[in-house]
Amino acid sequence: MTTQSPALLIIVPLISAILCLLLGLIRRGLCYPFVVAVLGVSVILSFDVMGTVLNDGVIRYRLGGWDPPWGIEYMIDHLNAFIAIIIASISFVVAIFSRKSIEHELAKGKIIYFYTIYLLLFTGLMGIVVTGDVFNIYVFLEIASLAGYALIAIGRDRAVLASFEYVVLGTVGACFYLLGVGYLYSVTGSLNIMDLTLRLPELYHSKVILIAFAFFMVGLALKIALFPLHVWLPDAYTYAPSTVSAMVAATMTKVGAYVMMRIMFTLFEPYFSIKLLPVTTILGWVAAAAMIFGCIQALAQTDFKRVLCYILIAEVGYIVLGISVGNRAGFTGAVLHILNDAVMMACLFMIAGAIYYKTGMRHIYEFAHLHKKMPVTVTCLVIAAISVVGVPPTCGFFSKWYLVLGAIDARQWFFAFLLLASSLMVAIVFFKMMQTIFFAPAGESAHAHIDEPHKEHKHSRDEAPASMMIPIFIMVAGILLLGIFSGQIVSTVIQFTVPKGF
Amino acid sequence: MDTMQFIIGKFNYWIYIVLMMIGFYAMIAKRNLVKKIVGMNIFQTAIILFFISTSSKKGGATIPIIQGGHGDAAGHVIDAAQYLNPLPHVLMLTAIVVMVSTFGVALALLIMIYREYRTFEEDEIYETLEVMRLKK
Amino acid sequence: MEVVNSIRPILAIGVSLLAACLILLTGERARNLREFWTILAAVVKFSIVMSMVPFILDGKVIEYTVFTIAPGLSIGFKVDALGIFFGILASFLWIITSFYSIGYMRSLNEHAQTRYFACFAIALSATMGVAFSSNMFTTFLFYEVITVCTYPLVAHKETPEAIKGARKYLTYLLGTSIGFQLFAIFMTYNITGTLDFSHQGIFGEARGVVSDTIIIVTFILFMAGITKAAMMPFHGWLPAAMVAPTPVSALLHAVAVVKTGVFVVVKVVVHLFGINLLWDIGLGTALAYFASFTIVAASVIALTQDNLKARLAYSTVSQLSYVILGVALLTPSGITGSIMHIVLHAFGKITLFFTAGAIYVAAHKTKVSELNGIGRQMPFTMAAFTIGAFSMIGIPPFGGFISKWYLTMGAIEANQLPIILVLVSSTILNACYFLPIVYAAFFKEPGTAHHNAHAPAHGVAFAGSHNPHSGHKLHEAPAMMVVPLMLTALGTIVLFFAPDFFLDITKIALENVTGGK
Amino acid sequence: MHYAVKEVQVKERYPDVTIETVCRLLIPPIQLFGLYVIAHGHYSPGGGFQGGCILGASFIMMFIAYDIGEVKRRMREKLNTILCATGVLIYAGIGILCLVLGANYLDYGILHQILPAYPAKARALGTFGIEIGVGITVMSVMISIFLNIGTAGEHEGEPE
Amino acid sequence: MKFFAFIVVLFTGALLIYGTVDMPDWGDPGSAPNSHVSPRYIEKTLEETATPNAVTSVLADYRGYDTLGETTVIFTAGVVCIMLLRRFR
Repeated sequence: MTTQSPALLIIVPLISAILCLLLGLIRRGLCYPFVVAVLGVSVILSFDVMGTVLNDGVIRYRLGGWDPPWGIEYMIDHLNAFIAIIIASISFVVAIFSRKSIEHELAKGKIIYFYTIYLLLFTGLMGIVVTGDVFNIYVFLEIASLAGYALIAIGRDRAVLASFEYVVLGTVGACFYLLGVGYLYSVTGSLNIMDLTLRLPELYHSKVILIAFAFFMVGLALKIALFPLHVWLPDAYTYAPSTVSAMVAATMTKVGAYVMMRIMFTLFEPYFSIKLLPVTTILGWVAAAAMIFGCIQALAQTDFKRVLCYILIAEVGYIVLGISVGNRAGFTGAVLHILNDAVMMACLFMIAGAIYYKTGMRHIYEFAHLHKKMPVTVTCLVIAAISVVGVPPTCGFFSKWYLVLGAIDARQWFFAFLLLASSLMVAIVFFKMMQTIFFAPAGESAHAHIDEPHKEHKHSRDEAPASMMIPIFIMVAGILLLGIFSGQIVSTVIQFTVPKGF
Repeated sequence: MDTMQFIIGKFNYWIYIVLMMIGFYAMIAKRNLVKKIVGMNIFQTAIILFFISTSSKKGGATIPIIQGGHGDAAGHVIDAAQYLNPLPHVLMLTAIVVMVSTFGVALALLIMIYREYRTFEEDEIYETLEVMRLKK
Repeated sequence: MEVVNSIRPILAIGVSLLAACLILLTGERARNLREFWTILAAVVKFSIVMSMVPFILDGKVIEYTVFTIAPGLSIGFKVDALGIFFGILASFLWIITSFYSIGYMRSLNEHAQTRYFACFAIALSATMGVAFSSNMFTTFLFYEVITVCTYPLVAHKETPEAIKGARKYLTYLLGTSIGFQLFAIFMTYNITGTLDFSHQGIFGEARGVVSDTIIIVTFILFMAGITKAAMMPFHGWLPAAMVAPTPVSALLHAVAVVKTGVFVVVKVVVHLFGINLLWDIGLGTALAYFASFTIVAASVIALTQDNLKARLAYSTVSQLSYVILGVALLTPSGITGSIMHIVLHAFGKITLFFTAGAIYVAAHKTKVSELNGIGRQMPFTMAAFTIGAFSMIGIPPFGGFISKWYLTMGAIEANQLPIILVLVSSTILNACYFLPIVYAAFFKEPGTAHHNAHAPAHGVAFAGSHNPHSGHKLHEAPAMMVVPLMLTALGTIVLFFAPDFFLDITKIALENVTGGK
Repeated sequence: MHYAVKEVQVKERYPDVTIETVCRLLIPPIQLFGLYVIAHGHYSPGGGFQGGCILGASFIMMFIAYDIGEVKRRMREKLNTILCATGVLIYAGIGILCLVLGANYLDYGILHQILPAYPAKARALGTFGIEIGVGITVMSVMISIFLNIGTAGEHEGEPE
Repeated sequence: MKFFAFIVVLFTGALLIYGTVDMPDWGDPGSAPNSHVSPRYIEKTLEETATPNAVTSVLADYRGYDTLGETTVIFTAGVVCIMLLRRFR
């Protein structure tokens, strides 16, 4: 089983997506447990793959038994396996979460199709992560994107428009990526990443490679909503169903960032991406702009999910900054931040979903005295917020720690400063939220405290159902544990993901 | 002369680039959603052209189907130069399907938009949204 | 020196965390049980801390590393003389403050007491964490915890101005600590590769590697980042935090927050940078002058304040800078003086705040101008106030004298004439802004009971508390409050006659720092 | 939402003898040709997609000539959905078969263990099976997309 | 807006044209795509897959995984259209 688990990583969700459809036609109720079970299996598989990688190095799985340049292969090293685990775990937890919120936000008949497409989205993301073939990445990118468009489109009021915008821009991104592939192909004649890595170096000064690289970057920047190209993200993720927001926000941008890492440091050598071109400098400044812009926008929003969306944009900025400082610490920070950010974002969006499910409240200014109604949820929210701000010992701190160290190592004082400044702004964002929650506006709380017990009656405690709370708990536990064990994570996995050139 | 050579030798690229620019412009500049999608298709078609053009071989190469290859072709040697490069065709078959699927999804979204706003014009949609917002 | 491996520090920190959980679980329903948890935790914590003292007096060090995140970056605890010193102080004063705040809270019938006591407990355990942390990272961690969990205390009243003050409080502390201190920590880690405190400082060998300017910049970043020490120009949060209930102010301005600030400053100066390095670079003198400016300026501002708590706050600002000044002198006596001043000022200032709170509870008076003749109605309270004030000014036989003595000695050792002048002038200023109160309280005629006119100004607390003493005849606040402040007042006197215990610990700390020279 | 429109009703058809007859005559050969294109993909241009498209086109033609009811009579919506799943299932299933037989995923060569053929031929056969799967999927997806887009999803009949 | 878009498009086109400078001419038999990977497909298709049509063999066998992915794509599209458009009563 272990030798085949890389293939199963894709096949299991793919086939079970189909089965989920058929199953749903028989009995609708079966979909949810089935999906959860399948994703659980995927989690196990991903850990199995990681184990294999840790024991006997890079996996190269030849699909159809053809040798790499001719056939397609999976090339799984520590980085893939790590990302795969993240994707699988997040999807699993969010799937657990999905039950109530989907029943609450979707028409009955659509639930089957929702779960089918959910699995397909997972398949697509996994496919991107494990494959070792540039064109194959495009194909699975499209699977994931199509599923993403659909899942977003079934959301609230303006979701369809947002989804359409996403379709147009996402297609532009994919097409740019495809153009990049084409340019590479037209001068190397190969599509396999390893083969390209061998054949590219002597072409480093050819204009074709340059343009190909540029188009890869722009296309991926569109896909991960890097600052100037982020316009589609806020609407899309705000109006999507809460489950979808949690899943998509946590995983999709991360996968895009992963592909970016691959292109920059595996397909092309760091020498090319860092020394030969000013790419990293440009990326760094763009990322810095993204961080600041995201935080400022987040300050201006009132819709909770929209705030999270802009914070997500800032977080993407963090990751890209970590990539672009181009040294060991920075890269470690970026990879670690992919993990942490996935967990934090999933947690926050699920909390938003839980609040929306229980109270139907979307805007922060409505949250007054929420801690009396949903104390547990609010506690989780506080922890997640602290982590996003980056206060130890939550996980958010440690990735920022590495990022800032990387910036300092690269003698980029300004970036280091910006990192801290942006986390300050995030602190302000969440601080405003907390103030609304705990200390309600004066009008209401002027005499609220005279008779405490009476108020207790007013907002009686009313938490979201267990199927929503348990995933949130898992994520919060994740936030704390990842913080404590980030040292071990780095030493066991991440340090091996750092590319050679560093 | 040299530039002439350059232009003639690479005319396939010029064509696809022009197409691509047309499609791209339609995608980002047109205010009508249907036109956006049409532009999307033009864009993708341009890319298909580009890929296919890389597979061409001068010198009487034909489609990549081995002549007299029915059953098992024991022995008789095949010269790759006689046949076009099959790989781009394969890739583009894939790409075409992907694009068709994208197109289908985009159309579905368009229909949903039309259901809701009764128009394909972006500006009118935003007016509608404004009206709805003020109603609240 | 030998190292004892024990989890006592963890216990000392954990006990009040546990207490916080228990308090939250108990909630409003069983008030007495809840208060019982507080007291119990306070006592247990104090006993644990004391149980560590013998080791320290034997010149040992207690260490315990919880886990390591990266090489040179770990969460660990190390109890040395300096730490235990601060630990004893905080844990002892917590007991008294608990009693006091129970009395205060009940007599004012405040709301959300559960939250109040829980945050209180967490703040104290975080203070312990700072006291016992073995590296800058752990320190920073607990430093932030204190900031976050004192925020609800400051905003306790939930009135707009309370929230405004609390926001200012959080903005100052969080902003500077993340913006400057964390950045400085990053640079330290980047320069030295470790964050563990060492008695001689860790920058010593780094000096040759990196240029002095970088070290200076780091130092400045640290000093700007540790805003809890309320050095000008970062003192603004302290008066703003005056909106808090008085026990909280006592906690903030006498024990937990500000003392954490100066304590961290001392740690950074002696254990991170090291005396010798600072002496060579000459940063100490600069810091000293900076501090002395704060001393004088804050005292002058204090003169102009009519609100009693605000006046106390500014006096705190100036007094804290004594500590920084002392350590900045980099001479043995100076450091002794500053360490001693931490405890002596704590006792004195907590007494003053307690009295202020008692006055507020009994008479709902907050302004200095209203205190005429109040000494007649509340003799014990005002007596305690007088003692505290004298201690602040530094008149024997009150504790404050000792630290001032040592500070002056330090200034002489460092032969810094201006510093001595600063000390003298600030002493005079202290007298100027404390003695009038005492005089008015005892010797002026009671003002007509115009405090009722001020009653609305007391805001929600007043509205919330059906005030029993609305008549003109005032009497002492509840015993639950008067006894603690008598105790602390007594403490100041005791410390003057028997400071040996603390002095011994200080001596050990000093030996560690100077390497036994 | 306020702006939601009442159902876009499907026009009932105007019977037209010519068109109907022509389609009645044309559709079977079209479908036959589609099958041929799928089956003969190994030896001539063609294969699953092309054949599938042709098959789907035949149904779309039926949709144009007659009306939606006719198409749904010939091809149940549920059946269509099932087919659409089956195609992919066939494809992935063959891959799984290879996996079960002990080779890598999609390594049809191994199929010679169960097929009366030498490995290369087994590969050809595996390819053929895949083309069939692709053909089915493409056909049914085209039908369902056309059904739903052509009528804005408002055709009668319970989808499940 | 339109002008801005026009600039962007022109810029993109200019980039692409700049890239083509180093590309192989049209139909150059010696170009990398025609010489590196593809020859094997043509020469070996018969003996390895017994399929004269190289496109089919590459599509369904050599790069069969891509085709699986693309079948999944179109399956996704079908399901998506049903979910988005179908009115469920």
